[in-house]
Amino acid sequence: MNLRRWLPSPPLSLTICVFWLLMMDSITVGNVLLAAALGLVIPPWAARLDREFARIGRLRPVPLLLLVLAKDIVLSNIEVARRVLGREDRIRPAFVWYPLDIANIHGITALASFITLTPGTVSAALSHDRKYLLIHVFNLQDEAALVAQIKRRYERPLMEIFP
Amino acid sequence: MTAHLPILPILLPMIGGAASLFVEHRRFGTRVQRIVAWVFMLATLAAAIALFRTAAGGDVQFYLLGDWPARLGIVLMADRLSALMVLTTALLGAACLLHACSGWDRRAPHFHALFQLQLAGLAGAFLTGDIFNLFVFFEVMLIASYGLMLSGGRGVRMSAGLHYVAFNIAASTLFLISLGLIYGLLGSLNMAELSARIAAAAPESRPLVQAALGLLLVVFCAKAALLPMYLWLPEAYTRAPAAVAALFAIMTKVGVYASLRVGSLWFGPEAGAFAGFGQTWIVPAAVAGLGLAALGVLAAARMRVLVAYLVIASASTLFIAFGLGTPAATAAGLYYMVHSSFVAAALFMVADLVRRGRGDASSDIRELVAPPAMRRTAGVMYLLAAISVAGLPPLSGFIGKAAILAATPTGDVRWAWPAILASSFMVVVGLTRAGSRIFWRTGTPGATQAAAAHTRPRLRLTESAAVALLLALGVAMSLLAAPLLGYTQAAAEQLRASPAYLEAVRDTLPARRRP
Amino acid sequence: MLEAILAIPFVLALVLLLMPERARRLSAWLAGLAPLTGLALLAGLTPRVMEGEVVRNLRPWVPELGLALSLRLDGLAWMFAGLVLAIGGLIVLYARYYLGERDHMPRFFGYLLLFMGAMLGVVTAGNLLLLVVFWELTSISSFLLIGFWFQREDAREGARMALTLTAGGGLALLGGALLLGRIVGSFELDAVLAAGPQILASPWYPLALGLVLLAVFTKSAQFPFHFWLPHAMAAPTPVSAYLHSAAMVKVGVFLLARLHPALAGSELFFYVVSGVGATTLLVGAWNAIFQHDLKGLLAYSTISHLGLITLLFGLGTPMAVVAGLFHILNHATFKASLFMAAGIIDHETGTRDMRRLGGLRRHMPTTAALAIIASLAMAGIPLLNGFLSKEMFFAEALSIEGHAGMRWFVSIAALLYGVFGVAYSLRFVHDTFFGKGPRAVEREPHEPPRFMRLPVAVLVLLCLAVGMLPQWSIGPTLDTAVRGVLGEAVPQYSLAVWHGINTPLLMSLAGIVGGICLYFGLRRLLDLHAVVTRSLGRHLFMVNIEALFRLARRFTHTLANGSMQRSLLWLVLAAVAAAAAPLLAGEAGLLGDLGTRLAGQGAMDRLAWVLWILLVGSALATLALYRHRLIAVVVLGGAGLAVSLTFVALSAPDLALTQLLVEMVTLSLLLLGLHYLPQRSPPERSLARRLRDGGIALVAGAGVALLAYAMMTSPRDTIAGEILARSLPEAWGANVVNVILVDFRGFDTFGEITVYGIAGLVVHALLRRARMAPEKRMPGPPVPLPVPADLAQIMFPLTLVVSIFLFLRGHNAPGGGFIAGLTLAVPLLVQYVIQGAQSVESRFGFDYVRCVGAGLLVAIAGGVVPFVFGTPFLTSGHADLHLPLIGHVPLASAMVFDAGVYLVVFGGTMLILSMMGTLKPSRKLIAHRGYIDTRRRSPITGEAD
Amino acid sequence: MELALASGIGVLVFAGVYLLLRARSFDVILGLTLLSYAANLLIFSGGRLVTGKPPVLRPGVEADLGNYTDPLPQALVLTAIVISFAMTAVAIVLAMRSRGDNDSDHVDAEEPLTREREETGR
Amino acid sequence: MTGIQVFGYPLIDTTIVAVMYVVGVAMLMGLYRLLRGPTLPDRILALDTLNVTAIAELMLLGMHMRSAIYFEAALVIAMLGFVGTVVLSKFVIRRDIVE
Amino acid sequence: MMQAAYIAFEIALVLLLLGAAFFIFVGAFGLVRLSEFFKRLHAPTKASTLGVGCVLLASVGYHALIGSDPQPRELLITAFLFITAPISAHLMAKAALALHMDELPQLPGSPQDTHVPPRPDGERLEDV
Ligand code: NA
Ligand code: NA
Repeated sequence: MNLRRWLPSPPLSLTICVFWLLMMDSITVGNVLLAAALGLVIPPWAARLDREFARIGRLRPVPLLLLVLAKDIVLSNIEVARRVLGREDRIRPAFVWYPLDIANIHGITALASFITLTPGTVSAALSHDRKYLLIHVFNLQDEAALVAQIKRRYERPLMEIFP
Repeated sequence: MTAHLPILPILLPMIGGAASLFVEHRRFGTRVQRIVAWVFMLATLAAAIALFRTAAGGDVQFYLLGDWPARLGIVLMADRLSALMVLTTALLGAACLLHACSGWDRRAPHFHALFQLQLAGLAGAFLTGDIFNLFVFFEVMLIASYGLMLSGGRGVRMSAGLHYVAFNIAASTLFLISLGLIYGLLGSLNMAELSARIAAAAPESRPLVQAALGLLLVVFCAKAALLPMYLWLPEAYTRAPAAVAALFAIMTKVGVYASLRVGSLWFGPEAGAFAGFGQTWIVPAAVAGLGLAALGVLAAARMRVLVAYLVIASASTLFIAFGLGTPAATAAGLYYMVHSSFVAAALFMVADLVRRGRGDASSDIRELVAPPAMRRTAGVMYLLAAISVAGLPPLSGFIGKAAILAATPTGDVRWAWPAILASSFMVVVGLTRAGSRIFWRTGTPGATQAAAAHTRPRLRLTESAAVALLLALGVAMSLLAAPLLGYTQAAAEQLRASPAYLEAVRDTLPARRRP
Repeated sequence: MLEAILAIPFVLALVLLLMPERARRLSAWLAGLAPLTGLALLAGLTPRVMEGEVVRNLRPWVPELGLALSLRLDGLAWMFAGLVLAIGGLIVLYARYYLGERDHMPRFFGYLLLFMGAMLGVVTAGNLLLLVVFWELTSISSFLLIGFWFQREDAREGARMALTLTAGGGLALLGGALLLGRIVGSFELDAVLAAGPQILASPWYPLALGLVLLAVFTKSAQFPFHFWLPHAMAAPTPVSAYLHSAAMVKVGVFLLARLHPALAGSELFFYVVSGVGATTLLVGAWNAIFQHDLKGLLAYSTISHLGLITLLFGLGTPMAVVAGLFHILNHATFKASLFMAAGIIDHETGTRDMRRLGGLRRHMPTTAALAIIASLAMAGIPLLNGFLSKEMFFAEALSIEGHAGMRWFVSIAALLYGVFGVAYSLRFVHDTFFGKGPRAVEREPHEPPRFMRLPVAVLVLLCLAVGMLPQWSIGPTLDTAVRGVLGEAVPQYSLAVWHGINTPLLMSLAGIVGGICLYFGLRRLLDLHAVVTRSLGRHLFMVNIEALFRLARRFTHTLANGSMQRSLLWLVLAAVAAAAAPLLAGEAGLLGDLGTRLAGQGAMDRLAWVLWILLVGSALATLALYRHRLIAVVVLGGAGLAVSLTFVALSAPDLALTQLLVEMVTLSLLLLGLHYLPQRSPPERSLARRLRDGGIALVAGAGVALLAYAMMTSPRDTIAGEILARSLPEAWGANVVNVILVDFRGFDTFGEITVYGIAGLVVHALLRRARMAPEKRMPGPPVPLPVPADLAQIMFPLTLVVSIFLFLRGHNAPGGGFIAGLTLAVPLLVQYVIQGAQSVESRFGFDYVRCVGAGLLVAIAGGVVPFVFGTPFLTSGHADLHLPLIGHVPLASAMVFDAGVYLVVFGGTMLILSMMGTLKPSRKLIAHRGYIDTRRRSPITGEAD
Repeated sequence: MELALASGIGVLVFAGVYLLLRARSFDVILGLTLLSYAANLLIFSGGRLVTGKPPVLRPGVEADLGNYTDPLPQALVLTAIVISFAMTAVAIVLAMRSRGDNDSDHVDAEEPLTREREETGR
Repeated sequence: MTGIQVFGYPLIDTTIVAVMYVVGVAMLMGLYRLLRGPTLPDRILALDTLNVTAIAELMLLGMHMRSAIYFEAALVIAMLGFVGTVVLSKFVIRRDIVE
Repeated sequence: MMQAAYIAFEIALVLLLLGAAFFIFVGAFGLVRLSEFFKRLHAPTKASTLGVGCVLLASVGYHALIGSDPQPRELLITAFLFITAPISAHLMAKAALALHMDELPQLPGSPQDTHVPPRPDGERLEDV
């Protein structure tokens, strides 16, 4: 209980440490101590802003997910570039309701971000009941395929990470 | 501590302001707030007196902030003029605080903090020897004045405040533009250093430098409400609460002070092509402004407006006095400057007494009738203040005006005297009319009864004490006119010696650092 | 002794003014004390004065001004002082019985003594400026006395009129005195009186004379300023008796006598003074006949007599001076007694209207007898004092040297004066004491209290004594006074009642006969009682004053209509003029130079023009779109970005950072404000105005551009090099901008954070209790934003880290307290925006006000610490700590100061933003303003049309 | 570059002054914002236009005006930015309050013409 | 060590300058959208784009000047540049940015 | 050997920069060219983000190459950019929806309407 209060989020503390060291751009004893201190001090303070405490599950799929994401970002950017430079009347934009299986808010956020980052789609809204994500598709060919693809590539791994 | 004397009048109210923020909670009550405010007010006053006494000796104290030589850092400069202005501010501040403690301080959020910070801003503006730092302290003073004027207010006061604020922001922007040009052209911000650089400005860059300095003077004149930039003042000063309007009496003087300071340092006889710069414009504007202000006094439908125009008139008179260019005239002007600050403040307070007595319903002079309970005391106060402000003997106003007239060089008598005497006459007429209407009329019986039934306006002791203090200062000024004029004479002589300033600033060495 | 005579009335006046209303008896005693002691003291000085000594008393006051408390008692001053004190004493006695139960007696006597003191001051002043001081004091105290019955409109008006004229004259006198002082080189009367020839020869003489005469004429009610005197009769009668017969109005002619040696002797003096005097004499005497009010008649008669005295002084001969002084004394005695008699009549009958009076000799025989004798003195009947001075006057009038026309004019005036004087005196006596009894008076008239009559009796006795035994009664006094004016040049004169049958005597007789004929002739020819007189002077005065007020109102309202637009317009115009004047005066110089400078420019950096387009495009678009406020705000963001990028491109990373951050906060502020403001500005109707403003803006813009360009391309020499060089070794910072901010010019920053903190306080004060309503509200509850909220939540701790990073590194790299403070505040703002204010504040409660206060105190503490080491405020200290493990840690005391900056900036920003974001709604206004129809919002402007 | 910056400042002043003279509080505030950009750029340009030489000292480079741009105007501009921001904040709040209290966002808190009021639908 | 030279300049530096021009053109296109609209979200989007391209321009400038001094500015734009977009969008959505 | 590696690295950087230029250009070009807000939204929010990411990467590499203070911390900028870009895009889309821009009449050259379809489970749009 006490640990939870003083160290509400170890990943965050770690992130802050790394972040600090990256910014200071030199790893001295003083910097490391300072980083550790910040990693301890800031999270409890920042945690007061948290409204929803969501669980974090296994982190195993993270590297693969990031790789997939990176690849998708590049590839679909090229695709979009082609469309942008090409004839506009061939573009078929549309709104799609994406049904969510994931319930963890961090997961939903990550999914929405991924959807936005991979061009071709922008997550435009989350329904109140958090069951649907409204996404705008730059060039829609097959709605079902798109939904399936997102589920397969992003939502599944995310459900593992944020159960 | 004597080494740090020049900064104390800035620092003490600054601490006072910050400290006030910690006792604002309901838990402490008004009493604690007032105690804190008075502790710092009195400390500031003591510092101002000490500074005044030191300056009276004739030494200019230079205070090198950050221990940097003046050309690199910021220097505070406490000469007779600065010390006089600081002391005036502190005395006026004490009276205003006294007045505010009759109740306004409870109704206006952050009053004490803003008040102290306003004093700090004023002191800073009077003491600094750096032109950019002057801008900064102008802003401190102004923003605190916005707060004081508007805190606890509503309605029309807000639009009046917007006018005041927007005008001042615009003027401050102009100030910045001018400062940018000055630094860009001359490469320094220290006023003494600049005086040498201005005098040495190459002929081809002179028009540019003149444009920059002209803008600067425009700013100072705007803040001092010189014609044609006086339109902002009546509404602003009219809408401010009394204690604050009274403190504002010195705000216009800051503009006058600044132009005097800059004029003596930069546009003195040794400034070559810049000698007397700006006077050809300022003096006629001041004469016309004096006339319009006197007309404004006559036209004023409300007591506060009347006083506001008196403030404009006094600023114009000061520009005339300083524009005359002789040390005697400057000395007379300085005396008049102090006097007019006190008396305008007293009048604002009296005006407020009467208005408060009648509620907000009727502040028109044509209908305003002083409530019986305060007719006598307020009437006497009004009478004394009016005599003084109109320049009738034997109070300080007479001495100030007579001194200005006496110091007018023979060549300038033809325009300066008619301007000053005629405006005095109009002021007498206006004040007589207003006073006889307000304090002598018993009013229609119905109105009086209604007023009596409505509020039973009483004179609060602190309010009358505040006015009495200011009037007593005026009386003291006339009794002590000789030493005071001696002081201002010396101050004026000191101002003339601007090359000596430059020497002195350069010779002031840091305590630890190499020069 | 002289000082005591002067001081006693003032001291007692002060005492009296502080006394409660019920202390009537005591106040009267105290008031009586002043003239009594004064007379006693004066008597002590009399032998010396009589011997021709001038008693002096000098005390410095304002030597810088030449103003000294210099008192000087010569014969003239002595005579006047005696007059003022003696009649003053009688007036006190009289007033004690005259004032009613409802009159505030202590106050009355207080004012009266104030006036007495002022009078004594005028007559004994030995310094011209001091004389002016007391002169104006008489104006002020007489204003108070005339307005004593301030409930009455006529009293207020009379008082105002008197003050306007006499104080105005006083201002002229100030001018005149200053001029005389300037000519002579001293304000001391001795010097001035000795400098007559010098003054007459000065080119300033006409002006000085004019100014002094203006004072004299206004004070002594000379034509055309005479009209205030009858209106001052609204005062209680003791006041009229004192001020308007014996004392104040005599001050004017006193001044003529006083400055006679200095000013008289020129043609100008002769014609102006005697001309005005003669005119006044006739105007006053003629008008007196037609007054119905007793006091009105006496007032006009006074004007006439004052005209006579003025005329005499104007003639300038020594004998005329003697006559003038003699008449001053005589007039004071008979006129004061007549006023007092009039007061008794008023007191006993309740009216002063001669049309309602009559036959009073039956009801109050003693008073009647006294008044009749005094009237006869006024008429100049032999064996009374008035006759003697009148005869002297006639003699002088007949012996005028110079222009014959003037001699005729004055002689005829003298004769008419005699005729009219008899006529109005007769009217006074006849209408009041003879004929049918008083009509429609409230009570049966009877004799007044004994002590009320006593002063009248004393004065009438004096009239008789002087009239019958002049040499014995008045001789020494007059002689002393005359020597005071004329010095050794005293002429031979005899104060005998009988000089044999000569022209003056015949003129007197003719006057008496003519006056009787005139009075009865007028009675027969026209019904005197039906004549309605109007005071033309008063009418003109009122018209002029009203015109002045109207002019003032028109001017002021046209000019200062409170319009902010006009205010700003003047500011801009003044700035344009100030900047343009030297540029235009320097004519082609700068412009020609500009041409060569332009030619010298190399190829522009193309990327700079990209920024230029960004800046100019955004600015102009803001201008074009300003009426649609939201769009303008968005577009303005482009300009802000362009400015930031300009800073970056031109080697100012700190500036760019600050600009970016401030930009974000400003944008938030504008939007927070826009919520409570109309979404668009109404269209402007006046094309002319837009064109005018556009023209002015164009000139201003072009001017600033020109100045900026010329500045940027001109050489200069700056102190910055030294700052660069000393920054690292002496201030231990590599980021020189930050070093300047916290060290070289730390005091600027100190002021700056004060401004910032105050801004927070002002906003807090303005909004804390405000109840506001948005222009129009969106229907429905706040929209939750879970996805952005979650992302922002991840950002927040990281931004905290960045903030600390920027703070710690600021001294050596871009950053510092201000930037760090904003970097902390902006993410918190995002939390407010995304989560809602309540949600944030409930979890993250901060007292931002105290944060500001703490920041200020920390900054001050950081600045004050050097005091310990004997160095000034804000001197930076530095220590290199070598800690085990950690190693070398540089510590600069400027960090403490910067920490204060950090706190103030964070606290101030959040105070402003949170206050603006969490305003309490005003239900009333909200109901009034209603909801937005979300279906009708325009995607182009975002507004609901 | 000097010409670009000078003319840019001029345009900012032009737009700023025009807006400053408008009758609605918000417009005036926009004008003041533009003017403050102009003032800041002008002060800044007093240090002359130098690219690539920010005044952050690097070891081994002599600290003089040849290697670094003039830092002083930058410090002045920083102060100026902060102060104008503070002033803008106060002005906006006042505009809000004036609108709320006086039911008008006209700078003088009164609608100049009833016609105009009708047009704006208030 | 010398890299590839083009027209006497190192290729990499030439590329940086060229990219700076491209980014500059991109900024002008962003400006076009900002000024042209037509809808309000378009302008917001344009402002956002301008911010993002400004980061690129800053980093390129840093490379061009061989200085790391622009890091802080770029970091702040990246970290907080979205604030403008957030508050503007929030205002459009609710006509109020803090509820 | 070193020289070859240097040149290879340099070429990689040049390619990275060219890619960055391409994507940034496309993002801005899309912003200008495309005919409707929701289409325009795609181009800059992501193409530009990627382009900037490339520049940052190139910057790290470049500073390493020339030896002037190599700074991996510039990657932090990329990280922030990738966190904040979705927030912006999400909110802008929401803003457009709030203005009912999805219901605008068809613009010329735009072949397809971009109405928000009804939710599959039949809830109303207001639930968004
Ligand atoms: Na700062
Ligand atoms: Na809100």
